[in-house]
Amino acid sequence: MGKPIKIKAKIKGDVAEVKALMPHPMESGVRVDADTGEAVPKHYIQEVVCKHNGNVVQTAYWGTAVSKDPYMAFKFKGAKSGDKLEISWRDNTGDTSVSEVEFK
Amino acid sequence: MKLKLLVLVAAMMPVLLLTTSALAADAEAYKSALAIAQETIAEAESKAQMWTTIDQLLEDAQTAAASGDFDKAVEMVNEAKLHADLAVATAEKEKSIWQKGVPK
Amino acid sequence: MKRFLIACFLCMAVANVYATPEQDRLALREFFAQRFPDLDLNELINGLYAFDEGARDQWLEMEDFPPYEIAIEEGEEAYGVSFANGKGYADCFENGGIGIKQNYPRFDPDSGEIITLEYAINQCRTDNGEEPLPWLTGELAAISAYMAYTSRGNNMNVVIPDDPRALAAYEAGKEYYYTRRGQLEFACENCHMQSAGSLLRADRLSGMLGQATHWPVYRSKWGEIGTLHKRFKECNEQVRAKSYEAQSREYRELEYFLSYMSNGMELNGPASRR
Amino acid sequence: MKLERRALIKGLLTAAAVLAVPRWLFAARPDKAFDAKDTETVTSGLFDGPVVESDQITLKIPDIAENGAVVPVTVSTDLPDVESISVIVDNNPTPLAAMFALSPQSVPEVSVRIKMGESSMVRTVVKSGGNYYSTGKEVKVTIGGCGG
Repeated sequence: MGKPIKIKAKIKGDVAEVKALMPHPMESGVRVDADTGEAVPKHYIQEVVCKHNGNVVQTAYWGTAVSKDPYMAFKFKGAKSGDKLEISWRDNTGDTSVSEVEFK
Repeated sequence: MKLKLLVLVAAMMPVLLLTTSALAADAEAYKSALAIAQETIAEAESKAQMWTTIDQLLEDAQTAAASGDFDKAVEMVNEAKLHADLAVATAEKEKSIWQKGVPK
Repeated sequence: MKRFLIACFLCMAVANVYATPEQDRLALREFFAQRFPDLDLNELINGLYAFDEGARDQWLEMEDFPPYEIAIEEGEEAYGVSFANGKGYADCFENGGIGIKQNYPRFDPDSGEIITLEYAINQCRTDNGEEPLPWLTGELAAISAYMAYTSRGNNMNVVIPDDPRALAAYEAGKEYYYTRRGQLEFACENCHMQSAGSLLRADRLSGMLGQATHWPVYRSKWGEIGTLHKRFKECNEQVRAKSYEAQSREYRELEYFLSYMSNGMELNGPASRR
Repeated sequence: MKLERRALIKGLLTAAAVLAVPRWLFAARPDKAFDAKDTETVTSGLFDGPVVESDQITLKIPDIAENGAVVPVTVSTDLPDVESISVIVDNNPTPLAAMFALSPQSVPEVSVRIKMGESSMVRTVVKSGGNYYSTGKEVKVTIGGCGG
């Protein structure tokens, strides 16, 4: 189980603004460990699913070029106070993490 | 090949003649050069003026000595001493002038 | 009365030879005010971003959801965990450790040592029978980040008490800052005063004033949160001077001096940097 | 020079589009496009139609990246019915950095922070109403993001 996702979600007018920060090493497989001199194996998030009250509003597919501790922001319509927002990711090792917040 | 060796020896001749330590570039020569260098290095250390280059040079010297290349080992140690000499010189110069940079 | 007058005389005589820390601080502010007449000096707490608009925009974008928020959260959690003896960090610090970073480093009259915040955190651990944490990154840096976060908005308030040992520590830190060292023969001053705001290869150099307000820092270059002493080590090695151990006497004295120079400036740690 | 290159890539995109049939559906991660080593392979595999430049897309990315390890990117567009937004960095070892599959609920504006190994053309491709639109920007990187 990966570390929890930090989510900031707010509603402005009829648009929900979501920002998420996901603690994750995002190793590209290119970096060389300074101590061992060996390449650090690939370890990166491949897919991030965002659900509003259980419905998928956005899916992000990522390669190795997304920065360490990834940040993502997106917007969608139709959310109101009390609605739930769930964000989950899956990485190339099969590890996952899920976090949920409620719109205020 | 032989010619190369000859040229190399010829090129080394002045060095061999000029530097007494190199005359006997063996384990003993390395040891005594190291002892001399270490004295200066200790002085640099005590004056808070060590360079990162010095440890590296000593390490290289040790590697060379371990492989029997005492000429190179002595050369590296002497280089380390030179760096320590310069570091000590900086320390002495700075003692009297560092205050000049302080805004008054 | 007579004694008082003599004391005053002595004071003035001494002041003529050695500047007091307060005179140093005011002279440093004047230095920056003259070098950057159009700059609000308080902006210097943001380091290089005070000088570089393009970099500043990217930094502000990072601040939207800065990567150090992870460290603050981890630090808060670690801070709340009790030691084996039932005590916790909050028992070691005034006000439970909340909003106190502006007072560090401080001079400890009992031991004569300069106590930095990180030093105090590990002291708290060892006093309670726990193993000390590694100094440069990880849990200690995260706890420091959390404590810094609770101190945001307070003004740096480092005190140099009337004790010759405290003043000597300050003077040693000052000498360290202004002394050229390493194969490249650079003093901290050469980069962060004379060349503050200019480019060194691809790096824009921060100014000395405000340099101590925003630690620990999540450096993109490091990819993690790290302490001020990690940066000290890096700076020294960049000029090819052998660095000291984190929390060595030398670096604690340096931090004491550097922090005093930022007195009166707003704490804004932890921070993110390139 | 720059123009030539752009024209070339555009040509390649068009050529690829003529040949292309839909290779991967967006319901799953287009792994092959993410593994592709050059932009042409990414686009020919990912987009089943011609990609045309559009001024209705805003690609917000710094001209000079502070640090290649963390380059903030925001893509927004006025185009209607946006199905996906992709971010492609030509000179990265694998150019496709991210692809966002949107829903009818989405407002087409996404932000992400990416790594760049060196200075490069960064482009974004938006799928809108079944068609592909793109815009790009040269980004200068002074400290590469591949070292860590």
